[in-house]
Amino acid sequence: MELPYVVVIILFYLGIYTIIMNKNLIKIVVGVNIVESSLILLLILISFKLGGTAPILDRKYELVVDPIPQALALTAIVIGGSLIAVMLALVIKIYKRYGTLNVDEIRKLRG
Amino acid sequence: MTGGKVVIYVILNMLMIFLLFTAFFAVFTKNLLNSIITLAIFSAILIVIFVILQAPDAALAEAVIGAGLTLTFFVITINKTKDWQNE
Amino acid sequence: MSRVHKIFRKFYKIGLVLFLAIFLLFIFDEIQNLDIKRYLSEHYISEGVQETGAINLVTSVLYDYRGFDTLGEATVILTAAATLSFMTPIKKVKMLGTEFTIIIYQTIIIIIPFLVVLGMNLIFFGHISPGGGFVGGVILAMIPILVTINYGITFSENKLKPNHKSLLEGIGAIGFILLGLLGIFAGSNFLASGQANFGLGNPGELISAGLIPYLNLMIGIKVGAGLAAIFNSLIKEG
Amino acid sequence: MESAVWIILLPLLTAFFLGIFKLYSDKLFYSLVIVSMVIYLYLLILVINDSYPPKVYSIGNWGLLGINLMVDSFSAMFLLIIAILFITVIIFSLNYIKVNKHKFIILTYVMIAGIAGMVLTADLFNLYVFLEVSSMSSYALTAIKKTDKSIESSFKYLIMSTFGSFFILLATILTYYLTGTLNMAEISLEFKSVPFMIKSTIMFFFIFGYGIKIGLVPLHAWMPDSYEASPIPYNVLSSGLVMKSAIYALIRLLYVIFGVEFLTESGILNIGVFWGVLTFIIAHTLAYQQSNLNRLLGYSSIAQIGYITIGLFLGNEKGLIGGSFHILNHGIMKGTLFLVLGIFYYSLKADEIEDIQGLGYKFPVLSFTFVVAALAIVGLPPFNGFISKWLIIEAAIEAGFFYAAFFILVGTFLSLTYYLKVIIKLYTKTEKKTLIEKPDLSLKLPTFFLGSLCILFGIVPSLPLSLINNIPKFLLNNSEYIRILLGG
Repeated sequence: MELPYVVVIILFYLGIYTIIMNKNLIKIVVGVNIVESSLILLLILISFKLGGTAPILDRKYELVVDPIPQALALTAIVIGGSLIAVMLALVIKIYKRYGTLNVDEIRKLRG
Repeated sequence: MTGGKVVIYVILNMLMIFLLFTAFFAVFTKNLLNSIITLAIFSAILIVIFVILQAPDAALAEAVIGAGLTLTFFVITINKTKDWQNE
Repeated sequence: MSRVHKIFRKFYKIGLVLFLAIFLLFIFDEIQNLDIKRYLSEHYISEGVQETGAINLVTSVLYDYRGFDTLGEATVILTAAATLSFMTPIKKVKMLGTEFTIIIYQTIIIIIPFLVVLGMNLIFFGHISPGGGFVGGVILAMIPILVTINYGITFSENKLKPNHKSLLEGIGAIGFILLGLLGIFAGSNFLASGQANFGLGNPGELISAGLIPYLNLMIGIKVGAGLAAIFNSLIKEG
Repeated sequence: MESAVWIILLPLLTAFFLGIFKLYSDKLFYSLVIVSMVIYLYLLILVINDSYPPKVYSIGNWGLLGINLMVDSFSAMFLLIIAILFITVIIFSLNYIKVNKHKFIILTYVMIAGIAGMVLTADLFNLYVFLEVSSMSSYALTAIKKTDKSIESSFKYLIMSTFGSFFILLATILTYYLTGTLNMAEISLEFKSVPFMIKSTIMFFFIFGYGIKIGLVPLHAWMPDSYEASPIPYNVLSSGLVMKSAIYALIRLLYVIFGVEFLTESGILNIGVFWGVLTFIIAHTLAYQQSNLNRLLGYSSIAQIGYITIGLFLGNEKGLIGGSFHILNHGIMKGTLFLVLGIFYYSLKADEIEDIQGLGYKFPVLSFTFVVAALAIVGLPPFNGFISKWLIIEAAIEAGFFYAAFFILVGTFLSLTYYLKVIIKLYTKTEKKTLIEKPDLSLKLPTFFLGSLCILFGIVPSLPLSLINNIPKFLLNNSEYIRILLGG
């Protein structure tokens, strides 16, 4: 089970790199989305047990997957979704005011 | 492990690799519309991975909120900021 | 001079990211060989159905064991909707809609009833099958979104006025808290649906699991109205 | 012990009802605001009074299976700040805010509920959710004026704060993975068997995440812009509560989950103290060069957070008492300064240092309050700022950090310079200024109330200190806190 955790780390830091390095506002929000998805993937990986079944107990199962991280994942998805909605609303507002999406030009115009 | 289980885990690892490729392409492509469409593929693969990892609730939520609404908001933002031809 | 400065800033940032990456890489191969204890989730799995009456353990964790998180999360959606509503300008905004063909109009009219049934099913069967208040609410929010995209913002606005949306959102949120207070009136603590022996019924039936179906309904109304309001304010913004 | 839940529930319920009343009648809207404010004040006093033997309130009556709220003296002190600042800000902003007034009041209520949730909860993921609630409403409040600068600074604040939240969420997930539970008491018991390197890495992620929200020096880039662009009543709450709740959550995590022995052993206490010293030295020098008063007070807030970090990271009893008392004092002092500035801006649209020239003679009492609060924040003897700063200096010497004690004195003189610059500008003669609007009583009353508190807590410090003195009992040796939380 080593590869999925490595993928989570790479995705997390790819998103962090995009947020730090990128000049375009929408690319920054894409980076935020990628980091959000990698954390939710980590939550689901933690809840997985080899050979386990989904946490719906309509019958007696011998091995059931851990339900707590899935509940946390659901909360994290909804919080991340509403955060990105607010970010994109601000991006549209900034574009209407400054006419550009490039961070450096905005800093120059702001003066 | 029975034959069926091995096949699923091979598919899971392949999807993980595919996830990485779509993420790298979404970040490093110049045109914004391409990056948004690749983000849609990224979310779709993520949903399949959640189903394989026996997390139906998270898969449904990610499908509806992550792949559904978030990408609609991205497209609206792209639509309103005419800047997406040249990055 | 600024070119060297720019390169220095670039390497400083990449160095910061790599430095943090090493930390996480170190943790993960260390964590693999630790024996992790999961007594809390074992308890949820073994006694979850008897205590809360819900078959879907994720819903029982979300709405009964850790109901307070869901209240906090519903507040986050309400704040996002409030933020976006004061962002939109007062004056009329021309929507950048495209002219769809007749096929799209007809299919939307056919699809909408199925969306209603699907949304309601996901909300009410939340404690039996995967789904629940959030997912069902978002699918219900799809209906005003589809109408807005197809028939333009003015038509969808007078179909479901913004005031009605924020009213619905308020009703959903207050309903959730009042159901929580029901636990206090029944003598036990806030948001106590399993412990305050509301009728748990036998698991697997529609009317079972105490307050969870009604909490699901309240969250569904709130999320549906909230996200429809968010979508409309994002469209009108500009 | 019902009222612990009501402290979080009442603001939320009011915010939701206000959301509905906004659509129908203004009169109903304002009467509900006043009524809920009075009830909330009564509830807060009720909880603060019986906070000494800490009590646990479990949501949903699930005991250790669900989420627990815990009221001990550290959270009671924070509820005291909420009680003082929230009431004054709501009264002040009832007729200070002109644009989007309904939305402002609803979002302030939601932010107070988020901060009260962060302060009371004893559950790790619930702390993250309430952190998101309070941050989301502070992004909204930063952008509520819809000027170019406020939109742009709100976006920068949003990105930096989300960046911090990622690391906090990552650390929460790893803690759950290692211990299998989310209750703070059980985590600290399980953490005893976790190897040293992993524990210090998780601690580093928590500190890095919360460091951005607190605004320690290299991570404070978003702070001054957000002060300059957001409405002044929100600045009072932001510097008084939002920054403080982040450092409260960090201290609660470090002392309860990791325990003092691990903190000293891993050497994070020395790093914390050094970071605090670095923060206030740089913040003071930057504050000196500011011309905009809001930015000046913003940098001064970052500097005061540096003092509080030193106090709380010393690891001894006197340091905790001094740090918590400074949290209380700084909230009051900075609140007075911002409210006086608000009245100047309300009446003359003055927020640069040049604009307030000669206002000492036009508003004699207000300028006197400004001088009192400025001298208190610098730390001169008769006022409350001096007592808490003196406690921190004593604790620093006791804990052996002589360089920290010395630099605090240096910092006092640095802050004296730029506050004197403002005071002198206030009292230099200048030609007549036309008043745009006459500030009425409901603006002046909260300012005088906070100003009088500065003096009151300076002369009679035993009043709040009686509450603050038993904070270290539950933080230094966390076994007491854990015994109660586990239902002992």
